[in-house]
Amino acid sequence: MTLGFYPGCSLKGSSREYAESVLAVAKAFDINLEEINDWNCCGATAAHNMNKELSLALPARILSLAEKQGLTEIVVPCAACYSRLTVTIHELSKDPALKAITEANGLEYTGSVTVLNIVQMLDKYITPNLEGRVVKPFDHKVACYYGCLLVRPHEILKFDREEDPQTLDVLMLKAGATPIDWAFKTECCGAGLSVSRTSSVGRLSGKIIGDAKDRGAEAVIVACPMCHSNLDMRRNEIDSYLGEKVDIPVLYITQAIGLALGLDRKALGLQRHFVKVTV
Amino acid sequence: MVDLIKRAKELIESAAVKVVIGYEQGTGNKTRAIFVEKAEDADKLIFDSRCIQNLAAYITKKEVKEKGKMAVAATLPVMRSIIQLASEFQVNDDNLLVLGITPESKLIEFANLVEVETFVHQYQIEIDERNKEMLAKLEKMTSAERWKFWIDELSPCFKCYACRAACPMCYCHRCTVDFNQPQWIPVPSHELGNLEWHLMRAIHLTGRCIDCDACYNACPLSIPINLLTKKMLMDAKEHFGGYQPALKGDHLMSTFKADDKENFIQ
Amino acid sequence: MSKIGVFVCHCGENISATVDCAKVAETAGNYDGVAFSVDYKYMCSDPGQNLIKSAIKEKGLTGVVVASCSPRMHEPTFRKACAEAGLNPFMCEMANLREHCSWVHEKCEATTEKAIDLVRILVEKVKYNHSLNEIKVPVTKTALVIGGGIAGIQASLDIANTGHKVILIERDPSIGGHMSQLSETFPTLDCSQCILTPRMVEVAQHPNITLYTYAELESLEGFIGNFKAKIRRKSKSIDEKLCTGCGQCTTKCPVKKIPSEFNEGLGKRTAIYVPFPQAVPNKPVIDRKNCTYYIKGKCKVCEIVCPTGAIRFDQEDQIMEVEIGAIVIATGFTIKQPDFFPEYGYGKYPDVITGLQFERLASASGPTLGEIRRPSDGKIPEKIVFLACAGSRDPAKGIPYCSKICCMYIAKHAMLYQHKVHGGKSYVFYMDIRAGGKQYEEFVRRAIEDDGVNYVRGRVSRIYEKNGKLIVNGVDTLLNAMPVEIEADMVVLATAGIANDGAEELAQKMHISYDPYKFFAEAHPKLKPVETNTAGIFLAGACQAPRDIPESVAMASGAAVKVAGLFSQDELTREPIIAVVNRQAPPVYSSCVGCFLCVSACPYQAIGKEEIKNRNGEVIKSIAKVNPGLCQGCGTCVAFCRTKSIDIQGYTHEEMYTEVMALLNEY
Amino acid sequence: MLEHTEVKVTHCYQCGKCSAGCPLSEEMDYPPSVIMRMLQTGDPVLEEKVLRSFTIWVCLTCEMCFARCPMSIDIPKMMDFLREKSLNEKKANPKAKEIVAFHKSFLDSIKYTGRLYEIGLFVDYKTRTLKIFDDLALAPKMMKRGKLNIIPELIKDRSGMASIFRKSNKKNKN
Amino acid sequence: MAEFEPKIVAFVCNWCTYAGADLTGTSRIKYASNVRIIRFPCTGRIDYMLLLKAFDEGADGIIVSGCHPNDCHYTSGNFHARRRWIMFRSLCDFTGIDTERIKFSWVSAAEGAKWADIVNATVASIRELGPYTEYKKVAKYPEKEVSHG
Repeated sequence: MTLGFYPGCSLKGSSREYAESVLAVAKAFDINLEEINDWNCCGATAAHNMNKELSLALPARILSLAEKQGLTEIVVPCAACYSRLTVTIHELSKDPALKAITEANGLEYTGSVTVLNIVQMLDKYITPNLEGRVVKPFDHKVACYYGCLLVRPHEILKFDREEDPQTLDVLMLKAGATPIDWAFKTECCGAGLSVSRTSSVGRLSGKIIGDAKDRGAEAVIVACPMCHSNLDMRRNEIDSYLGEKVDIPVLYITQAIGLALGLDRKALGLQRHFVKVTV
Repeated sequence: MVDLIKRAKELIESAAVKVVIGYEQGTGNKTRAIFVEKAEDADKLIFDSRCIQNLAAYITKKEVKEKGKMAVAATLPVMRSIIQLASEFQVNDDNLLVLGITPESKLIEFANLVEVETFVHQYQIEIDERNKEMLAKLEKMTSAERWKFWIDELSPCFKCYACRAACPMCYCHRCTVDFNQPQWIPVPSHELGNLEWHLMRAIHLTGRCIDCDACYNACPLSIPINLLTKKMLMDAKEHFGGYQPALKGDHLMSTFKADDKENFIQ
Repeated sequence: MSKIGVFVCHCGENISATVDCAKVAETAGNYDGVAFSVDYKYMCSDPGQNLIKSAIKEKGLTGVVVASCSPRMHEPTFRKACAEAGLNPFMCEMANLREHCSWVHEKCEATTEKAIDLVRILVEKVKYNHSLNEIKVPVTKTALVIGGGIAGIQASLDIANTGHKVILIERDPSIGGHMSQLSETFPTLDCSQCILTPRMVEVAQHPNITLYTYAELESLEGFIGNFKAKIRRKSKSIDEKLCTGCGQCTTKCPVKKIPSEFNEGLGKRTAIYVPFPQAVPNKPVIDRKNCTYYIKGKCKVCEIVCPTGAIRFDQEDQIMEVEIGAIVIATGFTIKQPDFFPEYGYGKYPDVITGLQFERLASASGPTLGEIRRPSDGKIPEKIVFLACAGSRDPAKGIPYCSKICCMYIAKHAMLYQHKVHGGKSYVFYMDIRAGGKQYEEFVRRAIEDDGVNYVRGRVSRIYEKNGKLIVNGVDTLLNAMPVEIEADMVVLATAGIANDGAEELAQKMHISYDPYKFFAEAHPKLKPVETNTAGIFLAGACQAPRDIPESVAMASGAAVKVAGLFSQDELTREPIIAVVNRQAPPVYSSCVGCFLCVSACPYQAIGKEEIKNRNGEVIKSIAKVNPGLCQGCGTCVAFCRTKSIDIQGYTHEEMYTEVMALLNEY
Repeated sequence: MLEHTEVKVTHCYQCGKCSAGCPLSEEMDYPPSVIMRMLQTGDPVLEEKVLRSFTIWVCLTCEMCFARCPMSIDIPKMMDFLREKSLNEKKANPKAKEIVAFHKSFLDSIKYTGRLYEIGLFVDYKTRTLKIFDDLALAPKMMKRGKLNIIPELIKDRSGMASIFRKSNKKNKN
Repeated sequence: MAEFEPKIVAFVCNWCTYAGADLTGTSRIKYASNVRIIRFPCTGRIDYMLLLKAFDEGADGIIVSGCHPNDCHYTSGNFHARRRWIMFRSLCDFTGIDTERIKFSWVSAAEGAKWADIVNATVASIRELGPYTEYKKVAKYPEKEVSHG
């Protein structure tokens, strides 16, 4: 089976391990992820912070490309990209004026593409067959972290529920883990301010890691490269906020699933993490 | 329509029904209604594209009802009429059996009216293109032009009431035109009388007419009075989301929505 | 040939100043059918009325037109006068020469012309008027009260004390309603049960009140003064006559772990149970869903221990039919379970509770005997947080309206907490304090000033549990929206008050209307607060909107007076301005074809079916029939009927048609 | 405001749930609910303050406020609008220099390459902000872990990219 | 030649508009005397046939008025009426009957001034339009044998 694939910039750079693990897991279930030709950046926070039109035009290009390529379902592992693309689809469908603008950019989009975030993809195509494929149960206490963009705005994404969501936890349960009940599932990690305001990021991410630690989590499971880079790469800021060194590793959901499937650690890119993955 | 004939025979012989209403060859190229009460007569039954008369008009007639339980060869419009009539308590499962004829002219016999309803609801009532254009044309005219159009069209009408006789929904024992205390509609067929008669008909059919064109087909002068009911049909759709004949639920005009449009009310 | 009298009034100068009354009278005098015409200074004065009366007698008038002021002003006066002179009052019509003519136009030809027209219209109408007689409807002087909360109790007692019979039905095993669950009541802090229980007992013992608990309305038909109600008495599985309420069964019942409804799940009860110690009647019922015998087919412990052999496992629901003349609905309200607020963790954290649960904790008869203790570990909370509007005024997740009672009970809760837990700290997150009511504002101020409750203006964003504490993330909007974080031991949510479950079905059973929130609709928001649109059915208490105790009681007494007023007469007389379906000689019987489209058009469900049968009782025809008791005379059906088979007395087809004709065709 | 964003500020009744839930409100000069209040007044002076506020830049559009707003007021959408307006009217708060700079660098990066070129982004950002030494430690570590590309990824249709930027910006300036 | 004085018939409900017109009187607000009010229990009772009759008999304009939505003395008579008006109006328009000559309005018992305004506005606009000759022409022949039996 073949699905469309939009990696997004981070998965080509700072979080390539995410891409690696996604592809690895997909492969394990004979799912071929076909990359959208000549895709561009979705514009991320920057675009919609600075220029609404641009923030719609950029994703619109991606969608129209996907359509041209005959893709009906595209998998978007990056929660931020997922959010931007879904919002764009929503805005275009509801406001013909905007549609006109994007079309002025020569971007034909009829609305035939559906966007799947990683959890939806796993839910739809992997979980049903996960049974019996788990060779090394991921037997750890895990804190599933959803962040903002996976569940909000609910009106548009319509994914899980925006308070105390469950899908990741259920998934990890199936992978043999013990998801803990904790308080920071959907609190923001600092995302967009990652570089420009590291102090804030330290505080926000600190709270998250702190709570996970206090409740005895052995790993934090994420589904967003921005969350990952903040929680994994910003450990100095985090530690200084918490006033102690915390070494809970942060894994992408696909890495955790991959491990449970007994895939090679390198293939899942675990070596690329800042915080050594001990689990 | 072999199976129709076969079935009609069975029904009569088994005395499941007393009469089967269908079409037979009429004079010239016309078809007409036939009331099969003896098995042998069933062979006269025919069905083809010429059979457009709405047989539902007969099922409310006293004479026909008195015969006992009836079966009707019912095309889609006829079935719609039947459902509307049932919703107005004029027919029910005890006195009527529906031998449905699908738009693909397949015969399907329905166990009860609920089944008929479900079948009918698969198809929306759609005004045909020709009439759509006609309506559009009229709506483009100025009010004065429309007035002239209708006065001219209606003036030849001599109140033969063929439209009323052909319409399944005109089953009232005493029509308003026959009401003389007071005399709502002038009896003579002058312009005013004709205009008011047809206006009143259109209003009375609002929310009930299922657009079978029986009235138009019956009119010896081919006056396009069905345009009036079609217009009502369209407006019902525009203002109240349209309607489908249904066994249960309120009638379009005997109910209301608190937010019905009122931009014309000061 | 009709003989009509026309009486033109000058109304002092009011009419004659601009209208030439003499001319009006003179012109009218020449109309055919007019036997007498006169103008006079004051028609409504005694001499004026006598003028009319004598004319009726002497000239033998068959109809009267009084051309004076608005009929809305003096129609009753003149119709009465006619009646006294032996003319049917409905043969008298009024032309409105004052409000609609002399007062709104200048003095000129046209004005007098108009006056003449107005008179002519009615002269012509009167020719077609019919003598009508007032409608008399008998009254069954028994009231049905639905719901045994404080409103139902009050209504029942008030009606019963006027000497009329009352049937009170309550769907739970005991009357008392929400009030019986409350600890103390604002603004006086007197013990709820102490003031309620005597009333409950009074209901049970009142000679005029028949009480059926564990009973619901099955169906209702009929109309004001003449309702027939079917009541389902759910099986209690005991013989109430034999049961002494000794309590053997409830103590011995092995199924002891059922969450108690009365204690809002904070306490447990047995399968055969009395909801609470002061219950009325104080006799148990078996909860069949949880009883081992009904589930597994064996046990019967209660039967064994019952000293009077009152247990009846095979008892079935009974349907009984009663005839009543009026109904008071007092089915009350319920609270919206706040589990739609995942961010507050209700249902996830045991120490996040509802206001009603707090009432049980604070109540001396409650599971903690009145001590405020955490459901989770029984500890006494040192810090407690109250959240106002936990569902109310929240279109996104809850309900848009204000539940009205919360501001007051939160203040009360905080106060009770401060009184019971010395040194405890309490916080109230609120948006506005709505304390409109006698002694209410003072009460809230007391909580803040004397008992030191910390009121914080702002909503709470979320609550999460950490190391046995509930972390409450709030904000103080009066301090530039400064974040406020409180480590609380217990959180109380002021849940929204919503319509009781089943309200919609009940409304449909009784043909009364309800608002978008399923609260029953009063007939007029200001002037008919306890009436419904269906004559003879009244509302009391929180089934109409969230209400506190004083309001519920006031409404109940109001409804009771309406009922008593209705019962004070043996027959109801109503104006005969009602619709009628024509009847004709056989074989037609009526021009009605029985399409019954009028039935759905009628705002009062006043139209039904009438079957015309022949001698052998076979139905020849079924036609529409108007119920004179229910019809209010709007005439919507009349304009709707295609065959003009239904007509409305006083505004018949002929009368209205004639008016139009007369108006436009000069003589 | 309304016609630009369809965000109904009048619906806000100042319950403060947004400010209570906002992860960054304590870093803001005016928390979200206060911003709403300021806009409600329609007072140009206050609107000016809003456009010059730090709040609109520190806002992460994490959507928490919107998710919990009892009146379903789309505050994030409003924030987007305000940022754009503030930028066009050259009113961006000086404290937000870094944030704006980062966004600019980010967009420039993709403007030319079509995709994000992280090293380019860093360099560009640092030259804009002169924060040469922050995060310096980070880069080599990332490099070592193969998290940074030496050469940028370029998309083929770069002219198309450019035109999108041109079109979208034109409208913006007026 | 004297100015054309239109004949206007008002079909109003007893509880709101009739009372409203009473208030116009008690507040001594003057308005054109061309209008003649016919009182109905409720707008729900007003038969569209009567409107046609009014035109037959030579009315130049018609006012139909009742209680505002939700204020109906009979709770929903005006709602039913409104739905009928919607269809009746469009049928008239479709057959070229001048809908400008049929004015619908809600006038409550408290809106005395509004009633005066409605009447004056109607009279003015009908004066503009002139006598309804089109309908009269049709109605006139054959000379009035129309009457009630």
